[in-house]
Amino acid sequence: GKAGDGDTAGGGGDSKTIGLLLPENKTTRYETFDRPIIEAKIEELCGDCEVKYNNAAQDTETQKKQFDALVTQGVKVIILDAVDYKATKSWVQQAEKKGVKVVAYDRLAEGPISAYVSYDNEKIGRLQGEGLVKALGAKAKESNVVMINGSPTDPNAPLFKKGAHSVLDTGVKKVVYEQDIPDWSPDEANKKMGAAIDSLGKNGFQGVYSANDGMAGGIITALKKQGVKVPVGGQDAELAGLQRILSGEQAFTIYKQIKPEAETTAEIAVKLLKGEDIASLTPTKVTSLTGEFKDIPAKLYDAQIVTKENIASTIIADKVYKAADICTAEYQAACAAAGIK
Amino acid sequence: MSDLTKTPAPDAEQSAAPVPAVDPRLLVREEGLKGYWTEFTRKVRGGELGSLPVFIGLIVIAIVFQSQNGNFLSASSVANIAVYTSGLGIMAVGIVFVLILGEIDLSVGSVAGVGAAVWAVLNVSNGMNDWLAVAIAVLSGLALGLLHGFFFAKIGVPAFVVTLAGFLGWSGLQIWLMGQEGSINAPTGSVVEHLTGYYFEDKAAAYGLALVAVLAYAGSLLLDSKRRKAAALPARPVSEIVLRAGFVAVLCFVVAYVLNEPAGARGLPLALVLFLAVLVVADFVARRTTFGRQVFAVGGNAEAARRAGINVDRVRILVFGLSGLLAAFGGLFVASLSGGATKSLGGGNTLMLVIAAAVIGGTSLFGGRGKVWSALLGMIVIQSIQQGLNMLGMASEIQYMITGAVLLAAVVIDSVSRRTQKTAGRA
Amino acid sequence: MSDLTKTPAPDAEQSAAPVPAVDPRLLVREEGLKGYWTEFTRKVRGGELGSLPVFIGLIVIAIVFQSQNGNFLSASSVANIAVYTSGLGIMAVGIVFVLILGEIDLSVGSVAGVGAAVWAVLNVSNGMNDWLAVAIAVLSGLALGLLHGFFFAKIGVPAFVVTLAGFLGWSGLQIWLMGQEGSINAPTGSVVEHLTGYYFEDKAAAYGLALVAVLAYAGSLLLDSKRRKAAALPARPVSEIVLRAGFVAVLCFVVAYVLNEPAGARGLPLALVLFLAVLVVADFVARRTTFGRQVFAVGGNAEAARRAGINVDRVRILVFGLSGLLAAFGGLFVASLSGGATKSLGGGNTLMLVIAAAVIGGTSLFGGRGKVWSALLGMIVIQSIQQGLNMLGMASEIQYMITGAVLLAAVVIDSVSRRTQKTAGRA
Amino acid sequence: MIHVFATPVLALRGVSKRFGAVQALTDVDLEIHAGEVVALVGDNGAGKSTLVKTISGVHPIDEGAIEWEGDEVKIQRPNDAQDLGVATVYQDLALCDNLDVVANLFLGSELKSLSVLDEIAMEKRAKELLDTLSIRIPSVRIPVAALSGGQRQVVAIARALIGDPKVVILDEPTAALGVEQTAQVLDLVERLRERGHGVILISHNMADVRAVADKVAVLRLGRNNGVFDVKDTTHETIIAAITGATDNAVTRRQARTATKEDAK
Amino acid sequence: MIHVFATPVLALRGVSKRFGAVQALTDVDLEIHAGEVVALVGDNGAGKSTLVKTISGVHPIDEGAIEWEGDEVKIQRPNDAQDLGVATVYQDLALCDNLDVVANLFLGSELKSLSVLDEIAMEKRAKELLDTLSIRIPSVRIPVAALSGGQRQVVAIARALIGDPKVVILDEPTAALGVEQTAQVLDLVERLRERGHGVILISHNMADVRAVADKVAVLRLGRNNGVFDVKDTTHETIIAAITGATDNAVTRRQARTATKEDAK
Ligand SMILES: Nc1ncnc2c1ncn2[C@@H]1O[C@H](COP(=O)(O)OP(=O)(O)OP(=O)(O)O)[C@@H](O)[C@H]1O
Ligand SMILES: Nc1ncnc2c1ncn2[C@@H]1O[C@H](COP(=O)(O)OP(=O)(O)OP(=O)(O)O)[C@@H](O)[C@H]1O
Ligand SMILES: [Mg+2]
Ligand SMILES: [Mg+2]
Repeated sequence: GKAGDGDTAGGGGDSKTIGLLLPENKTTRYETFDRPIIEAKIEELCGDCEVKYNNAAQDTETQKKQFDALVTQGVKVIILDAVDYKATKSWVQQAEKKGVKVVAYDRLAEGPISAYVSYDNEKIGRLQGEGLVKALGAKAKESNVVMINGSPTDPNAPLFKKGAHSVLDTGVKKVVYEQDIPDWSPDEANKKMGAAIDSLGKNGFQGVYSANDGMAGGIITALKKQGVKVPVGGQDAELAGLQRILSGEQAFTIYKQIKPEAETTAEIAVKLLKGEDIASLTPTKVTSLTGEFKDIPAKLYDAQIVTKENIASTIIADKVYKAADICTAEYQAACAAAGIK
Repeated sequence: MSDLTKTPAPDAEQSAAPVPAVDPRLLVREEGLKGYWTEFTRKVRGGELGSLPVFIGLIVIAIVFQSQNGNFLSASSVANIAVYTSGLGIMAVGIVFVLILGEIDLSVGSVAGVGAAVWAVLNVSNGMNDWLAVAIAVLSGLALGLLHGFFFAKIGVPAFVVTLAGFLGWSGLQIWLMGQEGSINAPTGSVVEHLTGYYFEDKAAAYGLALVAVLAYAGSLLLDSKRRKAAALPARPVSEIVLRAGFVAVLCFVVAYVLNEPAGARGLPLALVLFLAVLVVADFVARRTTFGRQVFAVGGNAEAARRAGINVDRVRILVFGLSGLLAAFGGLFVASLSGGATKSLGGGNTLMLVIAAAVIGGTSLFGGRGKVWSALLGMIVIQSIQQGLNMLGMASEIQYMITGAVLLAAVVIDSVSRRTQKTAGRA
Repeated sequence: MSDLTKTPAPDAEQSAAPVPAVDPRLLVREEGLKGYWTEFTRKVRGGELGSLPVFIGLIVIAIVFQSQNGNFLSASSVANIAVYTSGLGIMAVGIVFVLILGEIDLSVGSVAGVGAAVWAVLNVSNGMNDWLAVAIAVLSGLALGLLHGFFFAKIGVPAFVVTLAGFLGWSGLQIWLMGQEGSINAPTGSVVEHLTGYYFEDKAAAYGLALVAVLAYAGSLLLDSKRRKAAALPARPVSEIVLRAGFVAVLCFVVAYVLNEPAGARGLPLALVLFLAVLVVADFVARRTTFGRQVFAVGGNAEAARRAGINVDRVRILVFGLSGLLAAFGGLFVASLSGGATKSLGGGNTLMLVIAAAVIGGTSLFGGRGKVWSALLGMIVIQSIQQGLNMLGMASEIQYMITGAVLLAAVVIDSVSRRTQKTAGRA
Repeated sequence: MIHVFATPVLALRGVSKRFGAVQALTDVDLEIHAGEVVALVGDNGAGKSTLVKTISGVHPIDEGAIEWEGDEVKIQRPNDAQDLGVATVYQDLALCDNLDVVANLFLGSELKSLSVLDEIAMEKRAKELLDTLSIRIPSVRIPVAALSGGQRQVVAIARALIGDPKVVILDEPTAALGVEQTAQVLDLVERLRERGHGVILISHNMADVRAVADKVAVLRLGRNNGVFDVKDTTHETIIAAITGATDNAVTRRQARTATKEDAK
Repeated sequence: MIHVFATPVLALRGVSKRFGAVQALTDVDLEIHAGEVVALVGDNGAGKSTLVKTISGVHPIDEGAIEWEGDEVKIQRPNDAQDLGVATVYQDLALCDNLDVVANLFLGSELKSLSVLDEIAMEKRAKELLDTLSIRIPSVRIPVAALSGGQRQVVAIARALIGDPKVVILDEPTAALGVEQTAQVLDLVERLRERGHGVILISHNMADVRAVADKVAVLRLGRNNGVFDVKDTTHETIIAAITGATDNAVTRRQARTATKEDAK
């Protein structure tokens, strides 16, 4: 009978817990970087705070359930990296009614959120485009490009795609082949690339845009098999991608400094929890993507293009990976050449 | 011709010694509670446990998670589990019918996605009336289901292949329908938002429903028993009816209490009411109508059913239609839960969970055996596990492993008991 | 006891009129090509088409895509299709066995993922020897499969539930094994890279393999025919053997030619050789060994098999073990294609495509009927469609819809013909 | 035996049926009149069951015609045959193993009250039916999978008596039955005849055939091999028609046992 | 009939078996000696098939003991029974419908050469076997699903003759057989006896039972109801033991038909 004695949503009960919801578990970053950094920072700022973490494995409905579970437990601040930034409107509205504050992390979740910390996904797309144009060098204007985009069901993929198009549509001759890859699947990307080569011929294109590093792996395998050597760019600065960059197979990746982003978010969350002002941490204001919610306090970071030349000054310097992680036996020589120790 | 056997032939008076109606080898149950208990223990020993293992599993799950996180059995958590159970549970009801038919429907997730997309495009993007859009969405699910049924029954393509093609094709259709939008939000106050968002806050609702359920259950048992006695057939003793009704009453009122009373309770969720309504109707159809009987017959032995003059094709088409309809309806629940229709709605593990619910609940994958209520039981198990793990905030890969392990454990008890039955030659 | 029937009883000489060995109602085929043709037309009319519909479907697919994109049948495209077919095809071989057993294995994708992860972690992260790491990866697949088999056969949990639990649990394990890394690259020149990356560039390889295949096929047919004649049993006429061998020869040499000769040709892909080797061995096991016979028997009627003294549990465990082993092996091919192991390897539609291949190729989902070669045929159909659509650069949602439609179409012909058979009482 | 000169209720004219490479029936003729019991006999695999299945719509015929009360009819599905008034007990019984005895008995013709299944009426009626056939079944709510061979057979026979068929076809109805049940079924056949139904009875038991049949139609290797009037035909003639020879295992066995008896 | 005083090959002592709420067998005793044919008879549902299945390991017994050549043995699985030397033809045949005749015949004891199935040897042997049983089957490469009832039954009987059993159990082996095939099977039973095998024969056909059996064991409602020596027992006694009454449908039918004959 006395089931709900752990007092819940009603009062200010659980004022020491911060919820952290991340969207997926199949790429490196979220579980490897975002989560530990945020947890560590919260621990540092608020010793007796607890972080409740959940990963939605790329499923909106699952994330909603996780969100509800946090609200049910009386969590007052939720850091939300939305699987689907649009779908969150009603969740955030309901949470707001219960006095739960939501910090949109990495993706601008729709709804009355309290703060937003991120990289601008469309801008990242633009960076990717620029990276590819740069890698093509002087011939860029005469080059045909293949675009391998992210998942058609992932609401973030169109943003990358849009940004990249805005650069490539003018920066190169033509996008001769373009495909969305369900689930960002590397082997699917491999097949699409193989088909593209078969269809366009080995000389039918001069560069490949890949929406992330995982797919770039599959794409490069397909290219190598046919003996095609053209610049390929990805995103995420995954270890495997960095190694390919070192060995010259991949031209660049996009590096988002996760640490500052994550730490700022943690700070904001703690401040919100303690009821402090966050204005100092959120210099800008943004409007939600549908335009419905305006003046959201925000902090936007800039991403960077990483090539062989600046791995040492970015990834290594920021301690994302240790030189030893990257420079396994196979890549020792390349590391040396790139000045990574 | 019936008179042939009813009125004995002229010389029948010679057959003076009529065969006793009851076989002397049948172990008859004693009257009263004692008989109930001996029969119960005999059944347990013989491995005929019915839904008992799943019930026990559920209790174990509840105890374990409650001990880990005191909020697991809180009003709001229980209400959430009920709501989550409803959407996928409705899909699982359709699957139960398909499984009883001895077939499988892999397209439920995609059809749910199409249903949600149709609703969203009509209602939100084109401003159609709420109810009309919902009706069209559900009917489009029916249409897709009937199409599957047609290809399966009339053309003879294995249901697995038809619905696999549907699984791929309709998820393409869903993405295409959604067009440019990654997702379309359910407008505030819309029918779809209410599907999982509305709660009957009046306490009378939950208690009233519980009362009606118990009365209806007890009443039907009593009526049946009375009619059987009148027809001189063996009937359930009153003691058993009281026991059963009492059990149902405790269950219903405890749930109603948890939904109504504790702090943070929001009352009876509309979603649960709808799901229960679907269950009751579906159960009635399965057990008390000719159509239901035909579904079981076709699932048990399609050729025998055909020879008995059953229109096997019609039964098959209708069952797949039903499955499509319920999938689309369930899809609207999922949309309501996610905040709106998305391109990935119904993807991921939806299909697996829906089928798993039916199977965990005790419906056979090989046709001819199953209960509509297994959709409820199985889905509660699954959603409780997920809710519990979500509340504990475990790493997602560990969640996967635990879910897998618990799924297995939930069915192992059942399987072991059935194995006992099998060596006793009854399965 | 066998003498009981062999040496007739003392008074057997009385039974002077021995029953004719051949039933007079059996329509015997005339000798020679003409007989072959009449039997063929009779079979076509009677709906016994075997693999013919799928062959025709494949030809239609080739013609359609070639007309849309002149490179579809180019050397490199054909080689790519062959390579793509190999990885998933190997998994499909395992599934064929499971389907013949009358069961299903939902875990193949996840087991493939675990296999790849095990290899990557051992070989790349821990620097273990290539071959050893590959062997351990494949064996871990075997172990997982045996575990499924154990729970299914010994504990009696339905295979669907066991492998569903595996599907969830092992994909968690896969993510956990991969640990920090989203993906781990296959080192240049490693065994796994070669799996799909290596081509026998020497033209002799492709032609030689074709020759060996044709000779082996014709030889086994001839030997069989000779032995049957020696035993006074009806045997295939030489004309038919020539015809069959000729057909196989044309097929093999055309493929070898396309792989070797045109511009851009890179020779015979290692992946194809490995896949063919798996097929030949698996086909031999299925058709020519006691184990294969037992698998069919258990799939046809497990109780009858048990009464015949077959160790049903053992057969089931081994088949699931085989399926796990082949899944892990196939997973290494997929890893090779993706450039390395990833956390998402084996997810998505992998499972669906693998099962679809087996079914399209003509293996029944209801057990007891199927051919190992259906894995090859079905997977070629699927990969050809995908390759064709990819080359046309169609939007992925349209691709989904077309794939669904073509899948359906590929099986419709087959189903219609089987329906004819069914009304003729043979299915 | 009444109306022998009237139009037959059911007549087959030159019916042929092929399964793949097996020509199961060739040019078979058969006539059944109302109030007549025709026994269909023949060796194993002669095509008796196949013939019955063509009449009851399980397998449509390839060639030939089926006439019902003088008119040619098309029987494509079991439904067609049932609509005409043919009830069949199949050799392979064709019961739904998962359903209980009551559900099997009324499958396809359930009793309903207010369009809801009336289980109680069905159960009552089922008990009565089974009692007239002298069978003991532990419980009519047991799935038929749990029944003994004979119990299943009786359930199948009882099935055919629900509804009001004009022609009843019994394919080896007594094969699995005990002596008492066999006697009951033979009684039943006679009652059917008395009420003017046509009956086709397939049996390998010549004693039973001679006891109840009016005519015996012999099939051999899928072809007609004579129709005999039971009254004026000897046992030996029929056996010879069935086996196609006067010297067969049956006569040999008889001769042998006779010799042994003599020797004693 | 030889060795009647020797230890029985197979003996059941107080065997009981329950299915759920049905007590199928209660305290049943049975003895089979080498070179002896024991007929097991009883009404439908008396428990004959159940008894046979407990011996052959399909259903393990609940209580009681099984003795093999004097020693108590545990029979838990069909394998155990086969290892002892029991071959069984089940009433429900238990063939794999999807496999062809040859594969079914040799299932579980395939002929091999170099551990590869020797299809040709098996096919040849299959033809010989079927010929001795006088059955015509269109092709031994046809799946058994396509066979007639009698053809399937013969395949099942032939199966039991492969290997070298000491006790052969035949559960209604002639139920679906034609006159000629029945005669062959009865011959076969006699040959088995002559070679010193023990045979349990279940049949509802008293003529067949009396023709080949040495002893008749009667089961009634799952209990022993007497063991009779065939030679010195009348038909009526056995029927009465089976039906449990001297006034039963059989005698009534006889009386009735006799009256009718008289009337004519
Ligand atoms: N579905 C089928 N496919 C192929 N052949 C078949 C099929 N059904 C029956 N046959 C063949 O047709 C012939 C006739 O079979 P049918 O069952 O009619 O014999 P029957 O006279 O009833 O024999 P029995 O007395 O043994 O029951 C047999 O040789 C059988 O093998
Ligand atoms: N698996 C089972 N589950 C429940 N009851 C069973 C099962 N098998 C048999 N029975 C019951 O046990 C009793 C004996 O059946 P059994 O098959 O042994 O009879 P039988 O003597 O062989 O009859 P028949 O002559 O009809 O073949 C029957 O009443 C039957 O309903
Ligand atoms: Mg027959
Ligand atoms: Mg029996």
